[in-house]
Amino acid sequence: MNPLTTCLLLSALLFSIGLAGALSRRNAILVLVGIELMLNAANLNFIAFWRYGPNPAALTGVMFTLFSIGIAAAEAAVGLGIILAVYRHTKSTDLDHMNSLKG
Amino acid sequence: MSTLTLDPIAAKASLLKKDGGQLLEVSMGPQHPSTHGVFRMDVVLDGENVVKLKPIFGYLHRNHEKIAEDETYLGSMPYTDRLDYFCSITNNWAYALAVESLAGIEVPERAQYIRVITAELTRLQNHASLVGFLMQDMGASGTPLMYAFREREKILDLFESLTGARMMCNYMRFGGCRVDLPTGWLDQAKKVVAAFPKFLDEFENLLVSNEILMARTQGVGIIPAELIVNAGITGPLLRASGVNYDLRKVDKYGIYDRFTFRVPLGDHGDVYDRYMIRILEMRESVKILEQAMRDIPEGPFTDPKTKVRNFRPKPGEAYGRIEAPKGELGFYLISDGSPNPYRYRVRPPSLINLTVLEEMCLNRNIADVVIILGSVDIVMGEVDR
Amino acid sequence: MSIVFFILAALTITGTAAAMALRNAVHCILALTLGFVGLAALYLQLGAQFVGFTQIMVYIGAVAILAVFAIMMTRSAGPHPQPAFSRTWRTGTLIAVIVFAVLAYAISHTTLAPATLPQPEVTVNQIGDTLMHQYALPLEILGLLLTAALIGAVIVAMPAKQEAPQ
Amino acid sequence: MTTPDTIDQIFVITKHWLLGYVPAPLQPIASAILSVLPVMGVFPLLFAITTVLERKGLGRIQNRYGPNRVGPAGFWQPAADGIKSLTKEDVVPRNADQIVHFLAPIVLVIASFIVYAVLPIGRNMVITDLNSGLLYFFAVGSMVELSVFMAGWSSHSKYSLLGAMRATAQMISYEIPLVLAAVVVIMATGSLSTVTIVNAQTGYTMGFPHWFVFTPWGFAGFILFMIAATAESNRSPFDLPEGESEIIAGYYIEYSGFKFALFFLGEYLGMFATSGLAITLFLGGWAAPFSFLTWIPSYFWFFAKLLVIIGVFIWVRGTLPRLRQDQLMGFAWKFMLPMTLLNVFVAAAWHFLPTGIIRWAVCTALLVIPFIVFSMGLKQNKKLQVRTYRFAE
Repeated sequence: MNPLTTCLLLSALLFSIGLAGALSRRNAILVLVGIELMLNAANLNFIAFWRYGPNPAALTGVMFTLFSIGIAAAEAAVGLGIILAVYRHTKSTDLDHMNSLKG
Repeated sequence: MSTLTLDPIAAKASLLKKDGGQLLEVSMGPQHPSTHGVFRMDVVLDGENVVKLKPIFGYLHRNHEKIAEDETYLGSMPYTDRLDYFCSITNNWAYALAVESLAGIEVPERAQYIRVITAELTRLQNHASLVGFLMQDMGASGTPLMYAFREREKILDLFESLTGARMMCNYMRFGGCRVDLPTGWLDQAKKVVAAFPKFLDEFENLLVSNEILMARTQGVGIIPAELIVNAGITGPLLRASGVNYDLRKVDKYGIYDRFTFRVPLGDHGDVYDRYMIRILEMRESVKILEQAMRDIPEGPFTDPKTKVRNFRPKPGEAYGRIEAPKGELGFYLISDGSPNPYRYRVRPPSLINLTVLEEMCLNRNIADVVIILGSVDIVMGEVDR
Repeated sequence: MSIVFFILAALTITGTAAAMALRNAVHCILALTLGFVGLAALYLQLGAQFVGFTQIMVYIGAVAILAVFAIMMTRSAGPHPQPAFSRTWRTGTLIAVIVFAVLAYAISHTTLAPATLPQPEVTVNQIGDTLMHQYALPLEILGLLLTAALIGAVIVAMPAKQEAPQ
Repeated sequence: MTTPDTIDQIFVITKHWLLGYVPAPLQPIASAILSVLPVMGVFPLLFAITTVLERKGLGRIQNRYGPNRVGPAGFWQPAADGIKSLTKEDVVPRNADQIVHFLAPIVLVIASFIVYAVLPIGRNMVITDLNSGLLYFFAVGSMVELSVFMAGWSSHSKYSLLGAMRATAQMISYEIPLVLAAVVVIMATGSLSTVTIVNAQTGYTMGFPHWFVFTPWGFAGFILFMIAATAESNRSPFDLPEGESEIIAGYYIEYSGFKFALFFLGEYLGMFATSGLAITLFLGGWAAPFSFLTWIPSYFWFFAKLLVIIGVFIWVRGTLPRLRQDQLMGFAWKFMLPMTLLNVFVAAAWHFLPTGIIRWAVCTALLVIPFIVFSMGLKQNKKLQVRTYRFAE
């Protein structure tokens, strides 16, 4: 097995873990964390492809990862803000309680 | 999720906020570095804001009043030292004043002067250390406190050479004082008092215009004048809220009408005012001390006619009160003609000044609670008695 | 592929799996930080130093801390802690397993020929140059996005003003 | 090599000499160990010395002696303290989260230690010269917050929870000005490597050094950095997370014995590290202050500067009262953040303006005027003033 495949398998596993968490956790914050993990799996892929790709000097993978991290930070801030706002309304972070879009 | 379980009391008080957040009930004390003794505050916090505060005391209750009723009049005198153990001499004076008015005892001139001198020295050391403690509560890592304690030590040394004890002085007697001033004592006291304004200047340089101090204390813990009068609060707290009431001026007990001094008044009634009022009062006390030490006459230090043994005042009642450093300290006595009082009651300023603690602390930060309590100036020996 | 890689991979998987499986939410986040550290170390291992440190700074220094903060602020007040997993957790896990199976199948049946180049040396200056020239527009957009996110998060999380008394 | 150079490089030479005895395949590991071990030894030693100095210094400020019983002038006091904390019972609250409670001090100490990897403590004396050294420093430094949170949360005490919330809020808020204050130096040197940053400051003009602190933006950056560093290391007047008079000891209230000592160690190590970084960024690292003093070894200068900064920390601690939480936050967001952003702008202006007096004047004005405006704003918001009092006769 070559190193790139290993990296990709690892990131696939990471993605699946994130997916499993996002689909099965009740706590909205942990669902968000699961989504972050999926994003991280993608980042790992980018880095792996950059490292073992034909043209590492172009820095494409690194750039994509940096932007992705930046966006993840924004996403986390807004996501947690929304969770706080919802919590204030429903008194719970349990996603099973958030079953209506109306306030 | 949360493993912080609610206390039963807190659960009863329904500690859920309207917006779903959770309130936190914290028991500040009785083992807390800033409660000035074994005092406890049941604080309900929203984040760090106080939404409810319940003072709880009694940890130091010693049954002082009841014991005094089984004790001779003189036998209670050392006990009064332990009320406000910072200012034993003023406690003695208030008690002596009550007994003197009960038994109709005249106090000789020299004794009056000695009383004023020792009482004002007590006020100096109480206020100085209070300001130090207040700074300590504000987190100034002890420097102002140590400065204040340096001055306090000098005054305590004076007390020690006069009475044999540094804090539990047991100095006053009905009709005068226990012993006369030792030779050279007055000179020593004059030196200490003369050096005191320098210390105050130094202290003010260090603290008064400190911006952190102003930010921490100005506008914090305000009590309006109306509330403070209704709550019966006395002493520097009352004057910081702008009410001109000083028993030294109102009652003119002892010989206070002979001295010229002013009563500083605050306009805001916040912690900064209380702190400044105390500093200004120290300056006025220095003035009184200078006058008293200049004018002190020779003569007997105690009323020779007063019986020490078998002291039985006529049946009746009396209330003696003084302006103690913390406020109006009063002793109410009923005599039935026996050697011990029928009823003995203390009006402790510390306890009564505590009554508005919740009003001062509501919607304030937990850090404010500590300095508000510090600015009230309590001594648990007096609160719990 | 060195032994270090596999140790770090194991660390990452353990951390993240624990983050998704533990019952206590704070434990989850702490396990998650372990996973993030592993991931950052993997980036370092792969020669992306800058990305690795950024990963630690953003994910541990900001995201994880924000998450624990949010958990603290949304502490459930009820006497019984809510169950950690949703009713449909079996389905969710099944889907995840299927996804992994598909991905793994796809990856292992694709012939990938990695260029066996030496470890690329990326200096911060190179990254800065690339960011400022080639990717200047995305960078600006990202800055705008972050500002918008900051303001948005503040507005969303701000407690509603109390209505004026009638 | 001249003699001063030999003395300056004595540790580097010793290391290479020792490495000569190690077989070639093991040399990288041996080199790493030989670099790390002195740092692991020196900074805890400095911690021990600082605890004595701090107690003695505070004592002198407060008209008392400080420790003077154990050993000569009390300098064995840290040994006594260490023995005491080692032999004390390790109390863990029954309801505490045992594992996290145990891990928190360890994480803190590890995070505090590994930041030293990029700190140049002398010429050629740095564990690793990372290309993105500053980023590494701040990234690892942000892990400290996590350990503080772990400690406060796992104790399951309300005071420690309050302390942890205070600490995390404070550290997050002050990390931004801390990084932004450092950005000006990155702009000036065009590098994130700490070694490059120090090397950029080693020159002299007419005997005076090229330290960044001697420029308007450098001076402002240094002050802002030090304020933020004080807050980051929870020192007075920003010691709210401990707040011994309010929340008693904050996040580590439930720790005792050796774990408490570890917290103490971690906190001081963090303080040394941020001070060391301030020295690296603004005070010329290991460079001598005057060109005629360059014969004194470089590591001496580093530790001399470090001790001076520690002295300032002690002085401040003995002088100022503590802020309140809202004031602390307001200070971070309403003063520190705008000032650091402005400072970044000033550094850019400095870069593009021609050298000369105009550059100085413009940059200084750009900093001083907003400083006055911001501080007036902070003051007027609260209507702070020295009051006058009336007297009743």
